[in-house]
Amino acid sequence: MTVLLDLQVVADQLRGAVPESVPRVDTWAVIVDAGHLVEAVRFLAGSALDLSFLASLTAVDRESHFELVYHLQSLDRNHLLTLKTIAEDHETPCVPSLTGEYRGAHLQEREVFDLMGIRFEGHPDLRRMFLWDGFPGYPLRKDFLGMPGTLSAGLPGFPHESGENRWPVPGSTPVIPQS
Amino acid sequence: MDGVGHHLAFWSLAVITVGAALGILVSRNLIHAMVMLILSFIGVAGLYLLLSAEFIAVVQILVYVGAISVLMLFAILLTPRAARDNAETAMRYPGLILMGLVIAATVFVALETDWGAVREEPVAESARIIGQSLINEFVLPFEIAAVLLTAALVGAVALARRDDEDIDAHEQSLTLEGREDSGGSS
Amino acid sequence: MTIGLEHFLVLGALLFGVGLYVALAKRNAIGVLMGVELMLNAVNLTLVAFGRFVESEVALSTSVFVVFIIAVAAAEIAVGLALAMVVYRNRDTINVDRVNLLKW
Amino acid sequence: MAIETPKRVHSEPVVVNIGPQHPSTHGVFRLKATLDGEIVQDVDMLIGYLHRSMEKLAEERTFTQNIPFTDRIDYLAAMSNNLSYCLAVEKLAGIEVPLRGQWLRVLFAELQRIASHAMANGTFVNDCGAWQTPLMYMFREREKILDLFEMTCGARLTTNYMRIGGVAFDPPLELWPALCSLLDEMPDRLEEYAALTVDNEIVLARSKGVGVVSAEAALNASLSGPLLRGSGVPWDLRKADPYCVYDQLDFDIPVGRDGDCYDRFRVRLEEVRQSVRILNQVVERIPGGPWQAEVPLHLRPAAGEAYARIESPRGELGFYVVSDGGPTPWRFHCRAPSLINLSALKEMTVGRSLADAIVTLGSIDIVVGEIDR
Amino acid sequence: MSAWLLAAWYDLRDLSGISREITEWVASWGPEWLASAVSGAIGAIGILAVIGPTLMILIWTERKVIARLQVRYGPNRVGPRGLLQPVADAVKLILKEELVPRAADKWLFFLPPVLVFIPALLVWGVLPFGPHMQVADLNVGVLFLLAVSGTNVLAVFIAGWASNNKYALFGAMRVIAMTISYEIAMVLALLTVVFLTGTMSINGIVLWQQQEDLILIVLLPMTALTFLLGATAELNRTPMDIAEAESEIVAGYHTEYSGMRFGLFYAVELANTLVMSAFMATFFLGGWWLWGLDAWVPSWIILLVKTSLVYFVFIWLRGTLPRLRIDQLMTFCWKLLVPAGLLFVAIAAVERTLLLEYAWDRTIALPVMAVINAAVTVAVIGAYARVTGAGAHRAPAGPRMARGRLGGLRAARQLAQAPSGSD
Repeated sequence: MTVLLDLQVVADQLRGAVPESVPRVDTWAVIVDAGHLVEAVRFLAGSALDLSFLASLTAVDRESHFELVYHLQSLDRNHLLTLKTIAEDHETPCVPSLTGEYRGAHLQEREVFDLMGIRFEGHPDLRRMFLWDGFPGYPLRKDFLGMPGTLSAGLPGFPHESGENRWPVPGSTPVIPQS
Repeated sequence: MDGVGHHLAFWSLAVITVGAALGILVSRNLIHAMVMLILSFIGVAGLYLLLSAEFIAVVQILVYVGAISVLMLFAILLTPRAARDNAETAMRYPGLILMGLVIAATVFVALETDWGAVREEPVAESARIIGQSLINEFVLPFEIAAVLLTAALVGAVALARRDDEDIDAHEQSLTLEGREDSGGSS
Repeated sequence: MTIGLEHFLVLGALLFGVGLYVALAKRNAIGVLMGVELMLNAVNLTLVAFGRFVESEVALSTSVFVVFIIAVAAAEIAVGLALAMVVYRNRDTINVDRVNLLKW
Repeated sequence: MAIETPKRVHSEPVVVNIGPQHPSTHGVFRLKATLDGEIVQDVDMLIGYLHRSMEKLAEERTFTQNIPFTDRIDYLAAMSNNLSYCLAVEKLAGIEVPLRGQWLRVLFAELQRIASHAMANGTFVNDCGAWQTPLMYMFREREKILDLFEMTCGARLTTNYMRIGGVAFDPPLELWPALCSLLDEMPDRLEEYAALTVDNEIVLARSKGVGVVSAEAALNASLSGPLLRGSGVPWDLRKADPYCVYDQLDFDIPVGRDGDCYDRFRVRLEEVRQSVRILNQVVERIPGGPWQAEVPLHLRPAAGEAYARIESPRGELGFYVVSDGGPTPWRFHCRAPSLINLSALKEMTVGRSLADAIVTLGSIDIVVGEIDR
Repeated sequence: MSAWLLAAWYDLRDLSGISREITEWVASWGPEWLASAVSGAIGAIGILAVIGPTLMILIWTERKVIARLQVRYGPNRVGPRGLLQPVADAVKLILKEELVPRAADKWLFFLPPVLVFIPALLVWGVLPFGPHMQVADLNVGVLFLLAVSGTNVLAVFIAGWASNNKYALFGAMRVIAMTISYEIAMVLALLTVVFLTGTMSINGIVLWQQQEDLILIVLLPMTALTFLLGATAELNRTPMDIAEAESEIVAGYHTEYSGMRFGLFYAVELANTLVMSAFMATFFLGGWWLWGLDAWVPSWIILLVKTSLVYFVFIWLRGTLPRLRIDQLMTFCWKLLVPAGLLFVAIAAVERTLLLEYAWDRTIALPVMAVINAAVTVAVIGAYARVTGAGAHRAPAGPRMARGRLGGLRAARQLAQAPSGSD
């Protein structure tokens, strides 16, 4: 059975190895400062914790900032750690890339870049992956587009579009973004 | 050889052969020229059949159409696209004059010479006779041809083999000097 | 009119002439080889025609010559194409008028 | 000719697009291969032809409404996707699944694994150049499994069977005899496949030593599933992080030796055998009782997040679901094994021939629906 | 057999009677050239009449047999038992638009479907359907077969080049490399046969088998195998269909061909397969001859049955085996088939000399030779298998079982060091 690492213990170890790398710990994850992310991950992947398997990498749009969520797994010791990094700038978020540490981050970071618009510093090949080059905006952001008549918020049209050549939406008013 | 069939065969094959040869001459595309050459080879094979030289005809198809032209097509593919045109050099007009002279002289000789006794019936069973004369009267040339073929094979392999040092040196020189204009494009 | 030796000889002369022109005037090394092949074919045709129409001591000795010529032509074409490849590799062209160095 | 002559390059590399319409990309997957003769110098994958923006759409639907989306992520293993998503939401909302529901989930997930591996192995041998025959043989069992699915939930591919808190229906009574007869004949069938393929000289020549990825590289590239196990890493979430009732079941994890295409093929073949073992135990031991917990239709889990993963046929299939306390997920992310398994594609194919690249791609067993989502 | 029955034109056992009757009748009133033209026309029409319907049946047979091999039904909707499926296919192909890629070499693009058809028809001319049923009994028949079937490669090459498609070009390159190599193996195989029988006439080879009262596959198993494999390569059929490898280069040289042009390629592929089966049957299975049965049963039916047998082998191979890679095919050809071919040429020369010069008792000599040749064949193949490390007994071990050793690299290393018989 995979053990979820005690976040506080990991945070203390991280603070010992990489000073000022962990500003806080929330209920689910250790939150690492973006500036110290690579060092912190290098420490975590090392022999002390053996979190050498990047199980999943994704990002969450928290409207004011982005959260990058890393699930790190140790196969030999069978424990799992959720790591988070905050990208403060909501317009042009940028975090260091983990491709140097994990080859597996390559495609996942491209995916996050493509859909969330988060730049990864040091990624060797940061291109759009699913969407075509020149696609306007980043669709997984909360402020991208709202589908009319549905439950969640969003922009009524593509950000660059002027009012008249929007997608025609019969008989419905665009949902105003709430914040 | 005075039957209708013979006339028909000879004239159509002659037109195919010479026409295809002229096609090589005028064609600007090397691959088209190659196809014309193959057609010409096939025409010549037909003429051999007309001359009752079945064995030679089949060998013509086997060697020229089956092997040599394929080899040439392969060589064309191995060269770059830019080198696949079939343009002429400055030798065009001297070549034309020389061609006219040679044809005229040969035709004159061919028509004016008395070729002696003319055989009406062809020699039958050409393959067997050729085989026998190859290993009886012509056994020395036969062996020499074998040696020549082997030497050619080895030579071709040795020439076309590509040493790794060669590539490196060559690519270095390319990057230093830049690539020469290979002339012509398609 | 019967189709006789002369017909084939004239045909061979025409073929030889065209081949000569192609071999002389074409710029591409492979084109030149095509011309050479045409000339060889013309000669072969003439030889076979002689063998068909003219009595000889050894039956079909001309055909034996033709077989030799075809064999040598095959060898020649292999070496010729290999040469063309080498020239291309070293000079980056197979234009015969650009291969004007006797040494490299 | 479409081949461009680059200025200073002496030998001309040829760029060949394998896909998006190509017999062996199993979908609209485009592999841009730069070839020197037949040797692959570089590969670049251009994907997204099947991108349906599932993750965005899911943010607009309630938690329950999202289950059909998961069917369409990996349309060859819909049950696994259902299961993984439901596990994530249950983790998020703290829902306990009744015992029979858990056993039924294992039953259908394992059936799905057999069906998916049959497809994977069939198309793999197809990519080696066989003329459809292995595929047709393996489709035979897949058909029967799909019939079982149809019996249970009315659909064959997009099953939409798992529910948050259990499964949608108790299977009909006629499922059990059909399942038992399938399980009875499976060992024979597997022997037949093995006899036809595993020591076939041509299959060996084509796949042994091709597309090798070492254990270190596989771990570093986050590979999972048969790829990781084919490289010799004994890692299976059913054992390592058991969900449902896998900890009560007796089965083995096959592990490859060299990490080549052949090993992946053999690992999949062996996993089918292990799945049959599991299914036999399920048929014997499945308890009665309810199969679904009482879950409100408009589920509103408290704000929070959950990451649940299962061992899908293709590897670690995880769903990361974030709730803000509303009726819809705030974030819905699928950790797609097909996509991440492609991380090592370049290392596996460069320097070998085009034919090997095709075989390697076949052995990765991609599903484009899952890559693109 | 009464002589009058054999000579009569309605004797089904020897359909050449019809041709002879008609030709003689034409010669009785018309000029000589007309008679020979009519005789040629009869042969051509006869061959076309054989090929046309046979192709239709073949398409159906191939699909049906492959379907059976693949546990499915195959065509069963159009006509009784799907027999009209080929007709429906043909109608579909004819009605389909024939696309020409814009960048294709227009002139050359038209050529290959025609070019590929001519040799496919020509080779039928030297196939003996019976003792007299042969359009042209060339005394260089074997060479003719090789020469004409070898020209296929040109058509295929031009098709690949003219389509201006990279897949097609790859197919063309592959087909040239492979066909030239395998043609050498095939030439050596036929050379062995010619050495042993002492004739290049194809009918002569059948007559030799009749005279010696044995079929050549018994005497020359390796040669027969080489011929079969060479034919497979020449026909681009699995396991050597790298020229149109579906999973790699889509359809190879005929990727860009659609409509009836593709139909021609497809028909020629089948016709060539059929004719190669027929030649395989003629060279190695005795052709129209079958230990005296040919006096009772029409000889062409005997040939047809033997051809169907060989054809079934081709279908069987296609339905069973995956494809080899081009380097493996080349290795196989140049390291096994060609050296073995040379060896058997020498063996055949020695055996022929022994038979002729020393006039050994054939009832003893031929079985002894068959045994020796079979032994050499087994030895050669065994040696090749040993060198390349092939062999069913050397199938690699299956996967290991983790058995509780779950984990990452450390566990992987432990598992790798564990005794291999752990499962």
